[in-house]
This record gives sequence, C-alpha cells and structure tokens, in this order.
Amino acid sequence: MYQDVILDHYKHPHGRGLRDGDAEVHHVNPTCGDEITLRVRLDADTIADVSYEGQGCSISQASASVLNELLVGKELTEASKVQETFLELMQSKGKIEPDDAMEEILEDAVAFAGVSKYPARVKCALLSWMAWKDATAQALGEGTGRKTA
Amino acid sequence: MYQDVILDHYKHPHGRGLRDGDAEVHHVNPTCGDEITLRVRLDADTIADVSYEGQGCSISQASASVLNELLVGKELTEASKVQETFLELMQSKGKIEPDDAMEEILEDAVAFAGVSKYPARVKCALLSWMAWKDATAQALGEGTGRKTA
Amino acid sequence: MTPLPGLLDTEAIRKDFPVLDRVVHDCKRLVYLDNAATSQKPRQMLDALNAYCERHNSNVHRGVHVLAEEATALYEGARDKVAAFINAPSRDEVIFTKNASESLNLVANMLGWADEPYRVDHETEIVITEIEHHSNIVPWQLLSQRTGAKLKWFGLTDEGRLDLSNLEEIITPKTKIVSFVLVSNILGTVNPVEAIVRRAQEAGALVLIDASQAAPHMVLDVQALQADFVAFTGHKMCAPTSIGLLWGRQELLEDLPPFLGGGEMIETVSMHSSTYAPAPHKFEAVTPPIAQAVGLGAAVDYLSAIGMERIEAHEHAITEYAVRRFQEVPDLRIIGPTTAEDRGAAISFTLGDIHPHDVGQVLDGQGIAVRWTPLRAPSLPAVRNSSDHASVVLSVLHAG
Amino acid sequence: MTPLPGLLDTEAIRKDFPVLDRVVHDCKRLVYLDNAATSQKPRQMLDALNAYCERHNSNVHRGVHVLAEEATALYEGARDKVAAFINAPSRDEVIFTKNASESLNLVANMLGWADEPYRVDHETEIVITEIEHHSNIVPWQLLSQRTGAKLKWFGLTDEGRLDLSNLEEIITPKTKIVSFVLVSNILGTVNPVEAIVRRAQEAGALVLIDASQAAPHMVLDVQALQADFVAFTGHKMCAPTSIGLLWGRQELLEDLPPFLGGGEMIETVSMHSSTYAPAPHKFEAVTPPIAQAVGLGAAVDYLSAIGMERIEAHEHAITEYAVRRFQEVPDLRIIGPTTAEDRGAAISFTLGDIHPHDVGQVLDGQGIAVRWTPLRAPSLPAVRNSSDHASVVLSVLHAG
Ligand SMILES: Cc1ncc(COP(=O)(O)O)c(C=O)c1O
Ligand SMILES: Cc1ncc(COP(=O)(O)O)c(C=O)c1O
Repeated sequence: MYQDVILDHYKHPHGRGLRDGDAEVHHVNPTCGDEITLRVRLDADTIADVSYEGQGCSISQASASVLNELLVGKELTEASKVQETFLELMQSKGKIEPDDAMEEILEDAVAFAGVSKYPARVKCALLSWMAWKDATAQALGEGTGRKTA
Repeated sequence: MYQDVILDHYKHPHGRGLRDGDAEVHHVNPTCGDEITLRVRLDADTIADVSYEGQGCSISQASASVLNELLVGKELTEASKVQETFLELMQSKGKIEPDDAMEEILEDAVAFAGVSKYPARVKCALLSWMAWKDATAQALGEGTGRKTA
Repeated sequence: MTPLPGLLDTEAIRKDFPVLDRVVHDCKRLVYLDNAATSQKPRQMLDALNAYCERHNSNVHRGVHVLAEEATALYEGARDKVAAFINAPSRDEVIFTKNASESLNLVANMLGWADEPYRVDHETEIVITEIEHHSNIVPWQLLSQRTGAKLKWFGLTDEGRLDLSNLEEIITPKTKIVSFVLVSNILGTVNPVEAIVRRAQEAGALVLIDASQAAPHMVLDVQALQADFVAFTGHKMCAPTSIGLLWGRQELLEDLPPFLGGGEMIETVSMHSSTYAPAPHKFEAVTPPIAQAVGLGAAVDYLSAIGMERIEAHEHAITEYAVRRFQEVPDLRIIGPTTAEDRGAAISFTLGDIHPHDVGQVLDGQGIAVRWTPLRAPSLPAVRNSSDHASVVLSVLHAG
Repeated sequence: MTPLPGLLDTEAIRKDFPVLDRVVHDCKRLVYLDNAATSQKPRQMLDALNAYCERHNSNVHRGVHVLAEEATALYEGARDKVAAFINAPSRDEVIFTKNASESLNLVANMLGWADEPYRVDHETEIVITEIEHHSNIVPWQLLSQRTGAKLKWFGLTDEGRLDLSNLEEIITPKTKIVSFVLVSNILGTVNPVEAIVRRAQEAGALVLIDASQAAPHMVLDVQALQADFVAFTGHKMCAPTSIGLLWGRQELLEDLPPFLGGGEMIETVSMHSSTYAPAPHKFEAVTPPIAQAVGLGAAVDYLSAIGMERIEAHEHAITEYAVRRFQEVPDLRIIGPTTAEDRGAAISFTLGDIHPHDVGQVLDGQGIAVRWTPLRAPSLPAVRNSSDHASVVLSVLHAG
C-alpha cells in the first residue's frame, strides 16, 4: 500500500497552500479525523487552480497532492472523468488491476490501487476528491455542497 | 404439582369472602396478574380472621384457602413460624423433601412442595402469604406495608 | 395423528433447530409454540454468530487492522441484508437498536425533542390503539406525561378488530404521530394499515408501525406499507436477543434529533457542542450490537432461503386448520378472530374457567411450550364482558 | 525476545482465545492489542453463549414452560454473578443495558425527568472532564441543551492528569451530577476518585463513574468507590456485544423515573397510565439482552477464576515494562503518564511526525492489531502544544 509514489507525494506535496479561489469547502473524514480545506478557481471551463491545506495520514495528504497534479489545467469534463475513474478504482475493493487505459487517465493516482483493499483507508484517499467535487459544484453555482464541519 | 389437596382447596376454598378486619391490603403478582384483597382481624395476639377475595390460577387461590385454614385461630408468633416455614419450602427449588416435623407445621400446605420447582409459580403460591404478612404488620401499626396496586 | 396441512417441509426445517431435539419432563419431545414471545434459533444463524465471535470479533468503523475491517464489513453487510429483506429504499434508513422496545422509544423521544413540524407538545395529540404491546403503550404515555400531548387510541370491536368507525375523530390535524401494531401478539389480528395510513397522511401525522410480530411471518415491505417508521425485533425472527430494528424515511432521520449520545454517532465533538453523523450512525452510539447484527443477517438469509411468501402461505394454511380444530374442543374459546382471514398464527384461547396459568402448566407437562398473558389491560371487549381474565397464546412459527 | 514479565500463565490463557490462533497478512500470527476498543472472547464464554442459544433459549419471566424457567434462571443468575463481581450491596441494583453508552444516557435522561432533589434544570450544573469518552460527553451536552443546565468540566495537567486545582469552583452546590471516567481509554490514567467523590458529596451532587476501561482490568468494588452510579460494558470484558451495565444505589433507582418504556418494566398498565415494576426491571423494557447476559455471567466467572487482583498485578508489571521499553524507541512519545503509577495498560503514543493512521497500518501489516484515535477533541495539553493530532492506542489485556 505504501508505494514510493505515494510517499513521494506525501513528503513533497504539489500545490499545497491556500490561494485565491471561486469556492472553498472544508471536509472532514469523521471516522479518522483527516481534514482538508480546498479551493477551486475556474477559468471558464478550465480548472485554473486547486489549492488546499490539510492534515492527516500519508494517504489523504498524498491523494490531495496527486489531485492537484492531475486536475489543474484540465477542462472540467475531462477532470470529472478522472475523478470518476479514481472513484471506481477506490471502490473496487482491490479487485481492479489498473490496465494501460486506466493508467493513462489516472497517471500517478494508480498507485492508490492497493489502498482500495482497506475500506477504512479508502475514505482517506477520497477525501480531497470529494472536496474538489463539492467545491467545483459550488463554484459553478450548483448549490453549496455538503460541508462536513 | 397439581396435588388433589391443591385442587380441593381450589374448588372448595376455605373462608373466602371479605369480612370485617383491622387492616386490608391488595396484592398483585405483576408477572402473572393474580390478585388478592386480604383482611386480617386480630383479637389481642390471636388471629381472629383472615378473609379474602381474589382471582388467579389454582395455585394462588388454593394457597389462600390453605392459609385461611392454617392461620385462623393461631397466635401470631406461631402463625409467623408457619409462614416462615412455608416460605422456606417454597424457596427450596424442589430441594426440600418435607419431613414429619415440617408436615406437622404446614399440614395441607406441604402439598405445595412440588410447586417450588417452578420459580414462576412460587410467586403464585406466596401471593396470599405475603399479603397476610403485610396486613398483619399494618394491623399491628407497623407501617402500611407495600401495596402493589 | 394426521399431519398438519402446510406447504413447507417442516421435518427438514425442524432439523435446523437444535433445541427441538430436546426432551423435557420425562421423555416428552419439546414442542415449542411460544414464538410470539421469542423464536428459536436455526443452526445456520448459530454458526454465523459463533464464527463472528470466535474469528472476526472486533469493534467496528475505527480500527486499522484486519479484524476491524472484517467486523465492519460483516456488520454493515447485515444492514444491507436487512434493507433488502424489508425493501428499504436505502440501507442508510436501517438503524440497529437493542430491541423493538428501544426502536419504539427512540421514535417517541425523537418527536419529543424535535423541532417543528414534528414536535410533540401540549397542543398536539398522539394516537395508538387498545391492542398494542406494552412497548407501544408506555413510551407514548411517558411522552404524553412529559410534553402534555394528549394520548388517544382506537378501541376494538367485539370480534377483536380495530374499531375505525371514528377514524376522523381520533386522527385529527392535531395528531403528530399514529403508532400501531401490524400483527397483534395477543389476538393475531392483522390491522388495516391502508385506512389508517391514508387518514394519517390526510391529517399530516407521521405513522409508526410495530411490525415485531409481522417480520418473522410475512413479506415485510416498508415501501408498500407507506409508513414513516417501522419497528421490529431480531429475537422473534431467528436472530439472537439484543438486536432490534428501526426503519425510517431518510428525510426524517436527517431532520430529527438523536436519541442516545456517544461515540460514532457524532461527526465532531468539542467540549461545548457536537455535530452528528448522518443516519444510520447518528442513532447508533457505540458500541453497536455487532455480533447480533451478524446473527440477524444470517437469520434473514435463512428466512429468505425458505421464502417469506411460502412461510406466509404455510402459516395461513396451518392457522386455518388450527382455528377450525380448536373450535371443536369443548369449552375452548378463541379470543380474537375465529377464521384465518387477516390474522396471523398467534392464537389466544381460554378453556372453560380453568386459569390459563394452569392450562399452560399442564401443556408444559406434555412438553408443549406456550405462553399465557393476563388480558386485563388493555381491556378487550371479548374479555371485559366475561369472567375470563387471561388466555393462553400459542404462536406457530414456520418451524413449529 | 525476552518474555514479558508478568504473573499469569499467558500461554495457557492465550489458548482460551480461539481468535489468537489466526494468522493474517501472509502468515503473521495475530497479536491483538486493541482491547481498549473491545476484548476478544474466551472459549468458556463462547460455550456458555452457544449452549444458551442452542438449548435454553426462551423469553424470560413470563413463560410457564421449561425453557422459560431455564432462561429466567440463567438470566437472573447472571445478575447475581455481576452483583458479586462488583460487590454490589444488592442484586437488584444491577441493571442490564445494551452498552456503556446506554447506561450513561440512562442516567442523564433519568436526571432530566426526575423530581427534586435530583432534577437537572436551567438553574443547575453538570460536571464532566476533558478526558471523557464521547459516550460520557454527548449525553451531557444533550441534557444541557435540553434543560438549560450549565455543562462544566475539569481540564488536564500537562502530564495528562485531571487538574483538580479548582475543585471547589467546578463542583458547587449547584452541581447535580458529576460524571467521570475511572480509567481513561486514551491516556490510561486512573482518576482520583476519592477527592472528586468527597467534594461531590459535600456539594450534594450525585456521582456517576464510567468504569468501562476499569472493569476488565482491576478489582471493581462499587461500595469502595462510594459513587451513586457505575457504568460499564460487557464487550470489553470478554462478554459479547450488546450488553452493558449500570449499577445504581437502590434508593435512587426507586426514586428516579424510568427511561425506556415497555413490557416487563411495568407493574400495571391501563390505557391512561401505568405503574412501574421495582428496579432492576423498571429499567429493562423487554426483551432484555438474555443471551448476552448469560455470556457476561460466564465472562465474569472466567475473569474471577483468574482473579482480578492477579490480573491487575500482571498488567501493572507489563505496563511498567512497556512504558520503559517504549521510551527507548527513538521519536516515540507516550501521550499520558510515562510511569506505571496510577495508570492502566492502555498506552497512547506518537511516532515522530508519522500519522498514527500510517503507524497502525504498518503494525497491521505485521499482524499487530492496535487502534488509533484522533485526539483533537477533547484537546489534550500534550497535543494542543504540538503538531501531533492523534496517537496510536494499544491496550494490553491479560490475554495480550
Ligand atoms: C471509557 C469508555 N466509556 C464508554 C465507552 C463506551 O462503551 P460502549 O461501547 O459499551 O458503549 C468506552 C468504549 O467504547 C470507553 O472506553
Ligand atoms: C407486537 C410487539 N411489539 C413489541 C414487542 C417488544 O419487542 P422486544 O422484545 O424486541 O422489545 C413485542 C414482543 O415482545 C411484540 O409482540
């Protein structure tokens, strides 16, 4: 589960820190206490920035870093596809062995495949992704999202 | 358990009906709904009368009849001894085989020995005896007794 | 003796219940008819319970070790099974409690502490019926005493059916909650859900159905019932004691306040205040009945494998037979419906003026386990007008 | 590896726990140190539980048949065992609940609905501490919100002990109830009962002690504690889930109102009102946790056969050893007392800045089951002033 890629992201997070954004959310993983505050800035249909602050285990922190690396600069539709693929992988209970197609979409995020075997940790891995989804919906004016704090 | 003596007392109860008394109590066996209203009349230290009305199973009704037969006319100290012996027998869980000495004290009431094997029925057998004890204490001015209704 | 007419292979089913091998009182083979009080436990459930306690036991939700993952999966898996069993729209609507009594008290307490429009207070009314189990009477008496709300109830007809002739007077716009039993544990009657629910909806009242005696015996479909809450209990449906259930509509579970406070039902806690986890966890202060839920999951699998439709049809056939034959016994009087129509398999009867305590004892001497119940409160018309004060209840489960 | 120093034959005791034979994650033999969350179950308890479910299962108190008599005797027999285990003056003071959380909520609710002099209302105060389990915080927050009573608490010293320097300011004549944990599930600290009880008695406040983490590990004597109520839980002391305990002084149990309403907790019921059975039944709406109580009785027998004094001494020796060796690990910091004095066997620690979730996962990979806990609320001084936000808790039970 502790792939080098994950530990790298944990030790050297991408794009950490809070910068200007169109929407901000704060999410908590209630069963473990991981937290994230995340902002999304959109430029028309493109994700101009995802900035965040948080604390928690290596999985939740590395996942936020991977998210930043993967999604910033992408069009929203494309980003949604990445998010859905990641969700699918994480909900697979270790049963999906990522193929090339998936690897192309998820890049570093395929390293999380092993995490999907541990239900308690899946929530850590998904925390920033759920926050991103909520913040984006909010930035697009689709309601305020579910804030868990 | 259903000895002829018990069934006889059930069908032909002794001293049933409410007559004058120095104290009255009403007891209920909450787990089964048997009820008794019982009055005691004392003549100095002697039990002049125990009168009662009630409803319930054969065990509770026969036991009240036996009580009337045994206690009326006795001195209080003697009656208390009967009551205590009956209590001891009923709490024996079927382990006491009444000997002659006990039979002398309890007379017909030894027929209840079999009932002591059935904890749920012990309460039925003891209902009138507990009521008598309370009513007597009350008649003697020792507080009001525990009324359960 | 001619075999009872039925549709299930009762000899095979008997073998699933180890207790039915017992001989009692000098070689009488046990005949267990006290299913209205609690059911016996099939081998399949016992094995699942034992495997859990012996191999997978752990606290749930919070651990980071193998056992915690396994226990959580088994516990939440049981919730999925129950949700499917009752056709719940969402698994998150299934709350594990300790028994049906707690489920019923939970709703009563929620409504006492709720905000408008659910709040029960001195200007509002609570409706129950005269044929409720004590566990569906006392919580409402307490709520009524504590809030000043008025407690009202439906009476019974002489045949032991709910008397709905004054439906509109009893359920009014002041009514906040109507709580009633689906199948009576005393009379066996199946109550007319639709008429009551329709009137309650019209009046804007919530509906709670006590399905404790229904869940083990018939298809229970919470969507078809159209109630807001349904309570039932594990130990009457082949599961262990100390597990009860409350199904509730999701919006309500979100809006209503919690009942027991504690670990896992919270999201964040400071010394000053807390926020609550979403349902079902909001209503499950740790530690939940983990082993018992696993047992219940296995019990639900067991019942489903036989098939609830088949169980229902089988019991109907047996009940038809039993009420007919019972009436052939001199001096035996059935309390409650004397036909199998709209009635469950619990049959109450009196035998002449022999006290039921004695009838029960004599049956026990034959190895036949029944229960008896004092019938004075709530008073039944059938009893009020006679010298009977109690009756023997026997309830035939599929495995009877 | 040198064997841990202790007084018990741990190899023999290990054999009583079937789960400890398990191998996990590629041939690692399970090491279960998550006893603060829940204990594992010895064969002796499993056998009693299974025998009950398989041979004697019945509802209690009301049946007139063999099984009902047996089940009632076993259930009430378990009450006797628990009463003896905690040195209760009377068996009728032992109430079976579903878990410690329910026991704590029960007291909070009783006090909210009580008459004077017990009643908690907006002119009164409730006292807890900063080191309570959520189950001893949230019930009091709810009670405080619902009654307007003020919630106050003791803070902690930098060593993680209760700060009693302002004892007289916190517990005042306005205080109605003081509720605190005997042994902390997080820090392992054993709290100074005597000083708190003395002050509470002076102020006329009731005392509730949460002994959930004490009952499995040391001699629990409710008379020596001099509290009014003591709550604890079965699943942490070798019994199944879904059974909790509340001991309370008899006079209080008589005077205080009931909590859950239902069958068996009543004496008489009419549609208008009910009278309640005497304690303990007043607080046990049917159906109680029968099988679980039987299991608890067997668990109590099991622990008593080993001997609670010996268990306590053994754990003390192990804790002494463990806190010493732990401190030799680079970057490992114990949260809570660093000596074995006045501390139980639960040890919380952080390891450098590695998140405890990760520490727990790595230990799991080695077959070692621990738990981890976010430590933010209630905030501990030791944590408040550092960058740590959680710690790993491992709790060594006698069978560890
Ligand atoms: C100190 C303490 N109090 C209360 C509880 C709650 O006990 P239960 O799980 O039985 O509700 C726990 C553990 O969960 C605990 O450690
Ligand atoms: C109709 C009905 N409701 C409620 C209950 C109470 O259920 P439980 O024993 O699970 O509290 C029972 C049986 O005891 C019942 O028959």
